Amino acid sequence: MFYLFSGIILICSLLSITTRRILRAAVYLLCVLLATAGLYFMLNYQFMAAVQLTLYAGGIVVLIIFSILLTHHISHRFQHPNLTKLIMGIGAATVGIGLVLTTILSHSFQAGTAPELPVDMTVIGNQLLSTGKNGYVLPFELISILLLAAMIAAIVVAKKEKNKNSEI
Amino acid sequence: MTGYTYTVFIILIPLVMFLVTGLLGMKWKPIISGLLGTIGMGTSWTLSLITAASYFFGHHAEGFQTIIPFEMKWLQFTDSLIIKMGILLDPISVMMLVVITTISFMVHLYSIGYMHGEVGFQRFYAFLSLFTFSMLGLVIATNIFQMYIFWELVGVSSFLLIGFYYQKPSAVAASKKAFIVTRFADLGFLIGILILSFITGTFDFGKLTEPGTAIFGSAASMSFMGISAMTWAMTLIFIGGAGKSAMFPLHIWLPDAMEGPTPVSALIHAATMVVAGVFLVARMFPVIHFQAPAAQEIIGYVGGFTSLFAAVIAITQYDIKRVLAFSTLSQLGYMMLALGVSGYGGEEGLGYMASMFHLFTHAMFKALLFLGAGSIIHAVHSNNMYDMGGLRKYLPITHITFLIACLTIAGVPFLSGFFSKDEILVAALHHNKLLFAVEFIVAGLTAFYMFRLYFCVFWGKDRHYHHTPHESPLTMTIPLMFLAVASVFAGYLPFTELVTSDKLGFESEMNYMVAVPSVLIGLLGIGLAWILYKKESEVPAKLAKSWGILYTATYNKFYFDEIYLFVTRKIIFNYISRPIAWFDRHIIDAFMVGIGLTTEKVSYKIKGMQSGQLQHYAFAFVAGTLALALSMIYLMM
Amino acid sequence: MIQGIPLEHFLVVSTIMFFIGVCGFIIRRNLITMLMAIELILNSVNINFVVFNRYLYPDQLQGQFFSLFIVGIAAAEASVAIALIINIYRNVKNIEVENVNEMKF
Amino acid sequence: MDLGQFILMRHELLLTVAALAILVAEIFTSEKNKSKLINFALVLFALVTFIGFIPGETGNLFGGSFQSSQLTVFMKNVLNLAVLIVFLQAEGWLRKPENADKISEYFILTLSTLIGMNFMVSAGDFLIFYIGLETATIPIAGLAAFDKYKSESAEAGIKLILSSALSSGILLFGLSMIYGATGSIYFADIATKVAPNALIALGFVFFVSGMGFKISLVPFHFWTADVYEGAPINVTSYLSVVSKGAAAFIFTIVLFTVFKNIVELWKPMIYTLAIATMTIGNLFAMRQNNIKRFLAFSSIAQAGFILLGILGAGELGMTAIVYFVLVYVFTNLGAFGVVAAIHNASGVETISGYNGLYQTNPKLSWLMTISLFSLAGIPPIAGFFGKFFLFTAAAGSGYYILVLIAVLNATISLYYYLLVIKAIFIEKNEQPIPEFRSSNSMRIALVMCITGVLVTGFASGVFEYIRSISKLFLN
Amino acid sequence: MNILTLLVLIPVLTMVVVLFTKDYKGARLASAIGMGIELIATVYLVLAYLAARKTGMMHEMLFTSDFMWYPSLNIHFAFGVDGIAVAMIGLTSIVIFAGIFASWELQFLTKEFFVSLILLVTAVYGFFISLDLFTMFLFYELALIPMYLLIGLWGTGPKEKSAMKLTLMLMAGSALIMVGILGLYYNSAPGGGPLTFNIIEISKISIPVAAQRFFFPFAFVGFGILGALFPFHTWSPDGHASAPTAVSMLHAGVLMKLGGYGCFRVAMFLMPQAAQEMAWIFIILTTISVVYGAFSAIWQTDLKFINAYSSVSHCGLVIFALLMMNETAMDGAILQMISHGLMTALFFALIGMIYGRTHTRDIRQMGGLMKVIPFLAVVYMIAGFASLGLPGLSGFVAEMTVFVGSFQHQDMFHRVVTVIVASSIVITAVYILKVVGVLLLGPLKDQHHADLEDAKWYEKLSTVTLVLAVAAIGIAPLWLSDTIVASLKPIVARLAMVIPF
Repeated sequence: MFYLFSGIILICSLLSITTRRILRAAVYLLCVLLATAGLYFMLNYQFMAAVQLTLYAGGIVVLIIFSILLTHHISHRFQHPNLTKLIMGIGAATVGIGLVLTTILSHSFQAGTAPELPVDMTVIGNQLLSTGKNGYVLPFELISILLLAAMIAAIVVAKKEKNKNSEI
Repeated sequence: MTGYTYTVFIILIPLVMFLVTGLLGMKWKPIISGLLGTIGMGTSWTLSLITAASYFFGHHAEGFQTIIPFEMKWLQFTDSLIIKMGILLDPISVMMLVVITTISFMVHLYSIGYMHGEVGFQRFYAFLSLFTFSMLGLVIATNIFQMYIFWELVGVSSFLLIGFYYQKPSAVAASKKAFIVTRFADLGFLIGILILSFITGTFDFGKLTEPGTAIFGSAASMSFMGISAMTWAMTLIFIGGAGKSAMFPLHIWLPDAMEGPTPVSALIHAATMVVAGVFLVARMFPVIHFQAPAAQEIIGYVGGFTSLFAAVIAITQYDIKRVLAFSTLSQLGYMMLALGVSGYGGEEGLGYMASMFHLFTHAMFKALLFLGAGSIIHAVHSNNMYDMGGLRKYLPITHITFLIACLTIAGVPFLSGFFSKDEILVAALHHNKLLFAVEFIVAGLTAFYMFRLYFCVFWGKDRHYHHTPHESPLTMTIPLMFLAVASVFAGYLPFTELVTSDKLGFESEMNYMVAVPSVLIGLLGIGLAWILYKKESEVPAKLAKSWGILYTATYNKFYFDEIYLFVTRKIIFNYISRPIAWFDRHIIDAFMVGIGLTTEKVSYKIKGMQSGQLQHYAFAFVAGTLALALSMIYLMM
Repeated sequence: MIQGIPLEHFLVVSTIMFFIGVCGFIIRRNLITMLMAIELILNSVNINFVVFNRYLYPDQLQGQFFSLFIVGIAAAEASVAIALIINIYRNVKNIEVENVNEMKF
Repeated sequence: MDLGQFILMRHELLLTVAALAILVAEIFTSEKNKSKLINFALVLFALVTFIGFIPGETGNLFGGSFQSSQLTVFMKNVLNLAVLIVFLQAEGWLRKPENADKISEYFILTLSTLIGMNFMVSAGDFLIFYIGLETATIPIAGLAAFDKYKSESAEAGIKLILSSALSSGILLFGLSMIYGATGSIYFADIATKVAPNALIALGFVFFVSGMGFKISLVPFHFWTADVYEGAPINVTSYLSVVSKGAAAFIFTIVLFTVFKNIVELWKPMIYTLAIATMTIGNLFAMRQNNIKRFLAFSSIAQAGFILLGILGAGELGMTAIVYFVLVYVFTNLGAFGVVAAIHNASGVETISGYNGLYQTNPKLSWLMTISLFSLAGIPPIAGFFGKFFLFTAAAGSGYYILVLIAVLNATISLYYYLLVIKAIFIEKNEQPIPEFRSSNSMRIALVMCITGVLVTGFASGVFEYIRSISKLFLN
Repeated sequence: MNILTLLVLIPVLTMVVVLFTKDYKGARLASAIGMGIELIATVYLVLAYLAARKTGMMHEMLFTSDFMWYPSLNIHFAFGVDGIAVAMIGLTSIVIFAGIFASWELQFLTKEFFVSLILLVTAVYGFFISLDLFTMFLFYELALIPMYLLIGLWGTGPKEKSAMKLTLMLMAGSALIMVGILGLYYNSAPGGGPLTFNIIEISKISIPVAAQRFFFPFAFVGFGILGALFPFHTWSPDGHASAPTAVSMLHAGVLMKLGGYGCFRVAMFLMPQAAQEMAWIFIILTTISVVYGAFSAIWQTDLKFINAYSSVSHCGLVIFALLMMNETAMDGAILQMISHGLMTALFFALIGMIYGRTHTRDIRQMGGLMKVIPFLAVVYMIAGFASLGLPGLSGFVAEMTVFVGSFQHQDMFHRVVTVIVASSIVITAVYILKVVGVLLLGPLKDQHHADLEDAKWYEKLSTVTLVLAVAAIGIAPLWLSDTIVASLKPIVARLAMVIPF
């Protein structure tokens, strides 16, 4: 199962950055995100998986697809990538993968000794609203500010000028 | 303390005159400056004579004492190296006081007439005062550094006076040349002083020249490039003296210096400044004699060679002042030679005495010659011998006095030159036969060229003068007459008792073995000149032609000026200074600027990095991160 | 641990995914696809956090929460980015990244 | 946890309230009176800034997620002050008709990023740190694209958001490594567990490059110039001063507290980055003609100097950095203020456009000159002190050669600052920028800047105060 | 109030007053009055100093005052002067006083000009009275910066380029100094205890030799750049040539002295071992400087270039003498600084005045000026004589002290280089006389110059002030020399403690 998901993740992510049709790329991305959610399920982090499904796969990908639709014809095909950039990208990725993997694989991870915390919704809910250590109410509040600000930012950028007629 | 304190005024008066005329002179009528200067100088002269009289004829049972009536600290270098400003009276300095003030006074007086109506009359007197001040300061110096200070001042006043006609390019060139050549020599002097002070730790003449002093204790062991330190020091100091006294090969400035007004030539370039070198050697004589015999040898030979060399050139010159200038050179050579062959103490110190004696007499008659020449030039407005002739009719006083001077320098018996030159020849005979021979010949040559001059100018045909030459005014002729008298009688001063190397008098006999031949050769020279130049004839020209190249070379002063020009213009200017200037602009500066330009160039070269392409940035970002990680993980750990 | 699959395998997957994302960011010509590449990157980071949490430090939920917030922020980021992309599209009529280089050097 | 402790979060709370107040005010103002919002916001924020200076308690909240100390309070005050100056300078620009419908957005976005920065500075764990960071970045992208019909502005926005996304991706990857290696996201926990091993080093490098993006260190700096150039001037000055200053603060804090155990590991790295940053920044700044771009590269070079303080790795280093940033706030805002004033009045934003400025606007010219000299580190202007202390800090760790390189770089920087001064004073110009009078708030802002620049150096109390609170903070 | 504080305050107040003047006349009047008061204050300082020494105050520094500035870094405002500093302050006051009058006719942005000029001078005063390396460095850099505007705005010729070159090279020098003083600071307490920037305190301990070896070259070369040390002198010809009159005067006359002063007060005094060890390198460089500068000057045709190269030569002599490290030579070095300061200021003043009349500085285009502008010509000649070391003027005193002092060195190497250096007096004579000959003497070359006006009253005031100073030192050097030597004793003693390698 893991290898299946992993396979999907890797292949689809590769495809999503190589395909010449933009909508397909979005779909491949969706597959990656879904497979990732699958991994979370396997790891027993259902809440995380659910968020992944709804927010990521549901929200972001939909957003992306909308924007694609706004800006492209569906049949639009890309030109091949610029060769210099291709070499740059692949080079960086290869070196990066090599470097990070050697480092990770040569590291002996020490598992924590403390008892495992059961992962259920109450725990998650409590922690999300707790103010002590390992409580996440502060980030929660903060992210709400962020989301508000992001929303305003997006509106500022996207909203039409009153006296100007733009195409969209 | 010793009753000589008033000597301060001898030197201060000219200084005050200089400042007063220099700063305020322009606001006065010119003549006031002249009169003021002359009166001031007269006072100084009187004071000098009083000093001399009381010094020489006061009581001096055990020889003459060195008296320092005044001394103050001027600049302190170390505990023992102190420059003091003071007045030192001993036989030679007192003698020099007399010489300088006498000639200077005469020249002041003479110039009132000679310089009458010149632009810059006041300036002239200011400079004369400055010169006199400096020269006096030089001779009464109590230490070698004070001497050096005034030495330099003398140089600069000479520069100013030679360049008096500053709008004349030749005068400017001559003054520059004089200054730079002597400056070069002064460098030697300075280094000599440095070495001397390093060895002895003192500048004081008193300590340096004290017989049997112990301050040279460590000197013997010191040497540089195989030559002992003291020889270096003394030779270098001598170079300084040679520069001022225009010894070969530093003589080249003196003939050119004749560009200055004639009274200046009389004062500076005949009687006083040029003997400063001789004076310097005399002042340092004990040191040179005992500590650096090799240097003394050099002095002797240089003196001898210069006298011969200059005499030969003098024969061919036709500029009246130049002939006199080369004559001066020749006579200075005599004096140097005399010092070079002198011993120390009593009879042995004959050369020393003779040198001083000759200095004294030479000052009188050479000043006379120059002033006479000035009178002639004043009359005919030319320096060229061939523009003159038959002047005896027009200028009787000048003629007589000039004749006396010529006879004196030629060594005709019973005139002062005879005595002093004779002593030199005797001294030379005792110590160095070769030098004696040289001087003997020079004595003949001297008589010849002087009378060549004399006959050319005062005899021969009349020339076409622009206006009839007339005798100079009284202010000019009085000095001539005074100096003529001095030239005649100066020889009778008892120099052997007064000015000697060890300050103790000695008895000296006339040496007829020397005197008679020297008189004869002098007469021979006069006779030859009589034959050749009394009447205008073709003979001299033919003779000149027959000597060919040698004549031309001599006439051109053996091309020394050209050599110097080559060295300065070509080598120093073109091959040293110009490349250095080029190097500075194009290598060093270019390098410094280059750093800046390279930076800027690099800045343009790398502008492509900021391509505006987001993905290039991203790549740089990732690559940078990875490179950092790689280096951190694999190089640091 | 889970189903006998070692931690390293997860990490290998996430690492490769991460760099595929990086590669995609560099090579894609289109702003939206670049944004997708970013999502890949963030996704791989999420996997890392979650996996570390699960395998090594299951006593707390720090990793999981971190991922959770990353997802939230990714959404915010994406929305702003897309707004900007649309803005670009309005200005230059396409969203090729190579055209976005008016300012350089 | 009792509510009284919220006083610890006074800055953040006040800012949030302010932002919300502006939002509410926006809703209740009519279309015509929108520009009154500017006055409201200015007064409000001035008030907030002022309140921020009232000393209060310090301590930790949320189990260490939120740390407040005198040092962080001071940092926040510095940031507030900077933003106040930015706001004052922005007033004239906001009053322009094309911005009439975006006034409140400007304030809200700026304030929310400021909130992010404040949280970032106070962060006690990487989560708050990260969210703060993003809060401080994402809205700026919107601000950068504020002049959205200018393609440069749009370009600036997209470049900022995409590179920042990439950088935060990389940063997060690094954080995940660190989390994997230490098992915690809390600073305090990590600090005890950090050890010099490869994984942590890797995570650390990724973290540094993410932060390097914010502080615009070479080679993570490329976005800077383009974004600075494209964004509206007031946003640029905000980015270059407040955003960078906050990032420098937190970067220093994290390095000095969380990663202090591997100090020997990161010193060489910072060393390299410092040299690269100073040099590249200077080399690029040398030949710029656009003044914003010019200041962008100059601020990159300045960031390189900040790294010297980090190498001081201790109380002195911390002090020097905070002090430097404080000075930098006045200095750079002074320069940007002049640029903004000129731009508002004449639209000129090239250096050659400044030719002959002195003939017409001597006061602005002097302001610019003093600011630039301060940037170059010329005494007795505050910039000199700022740099000197940074160098002293670095020299204290024995990095004399680096100091030499840095001072030589300062010399290069003097070169290009002088180019601007040359344009202003020396270059001839037939038609210089005509004489103008800038708005009152701009004047106030500039006076604040110039006072700060001239006084900070002489008033050693500032430095000594920072030093004392740094001491408290680090021990 | 402490007289030293007053010295800094007067120019500051003057600047303020100048800022509030209405037109150029007011500005120059205010400056002149301010600098006049400053000159009086300086005279008072000199007298007070001499009086204090006479009453037997034996402290190294007098009139000291000390305010804590940055306690945590132990940075103080520490002021105090010894004989050397007093002498340098005297020099500064005279030159700026003359400088103000030399720029009397300047009418382009006069206010700004005088403010910048006085700012520069303020910094110079600050530098000379500082006892704390930090404030010293602060004033040092402050002194460099007004230069850019002064040259760039009011200069002539390729002014921007020259100004840039000058500023950057000098700032690069200050980069080296910065490293040097930071090194000193961190090594100022080898035995533990608080670090300090205070010169006097550092001079009481000995910096570890390894540190000295590392930091000495930095500090020395850094200051040396301003002292026109070969091969870092190239800013000087361009800078001086382009600068306006008063700036050239001040820069060559005073600012270059900061270099020499720093060389010994900071580099040598505080790091004696390294100074002893490395002296030979710099002795060779300065020997080159002296001879090379003089030779370069011969070939120049621009009056300012001639003088600039001459400055290279003369300032080379300063550092040369400092490195000889004995009382006499160092005394000579200080005297040379003052002497060179005065006469080079005089030169630049005159060049400016001549340029203002003939509108050229090329000696090939001028000639025979003695006839038309006798006052200026005579003063030029006096300056020339001072420069070539004529007794009775300051140059002689300084050079002789240097030569005698250097030659007293026990080492043969030192004596040989002294001889080489001494030869520069001849080369100097060559170029000075060349200029005098071409420029002043001879027939009038350009008929347009026939009706030039001679010096105006302010020009006379400016030049006469300097001439008097030059002559005063030249005629009665003893009190100055003695004052300097007395202050040099502790420095030389410290240098001599070290056994030469």
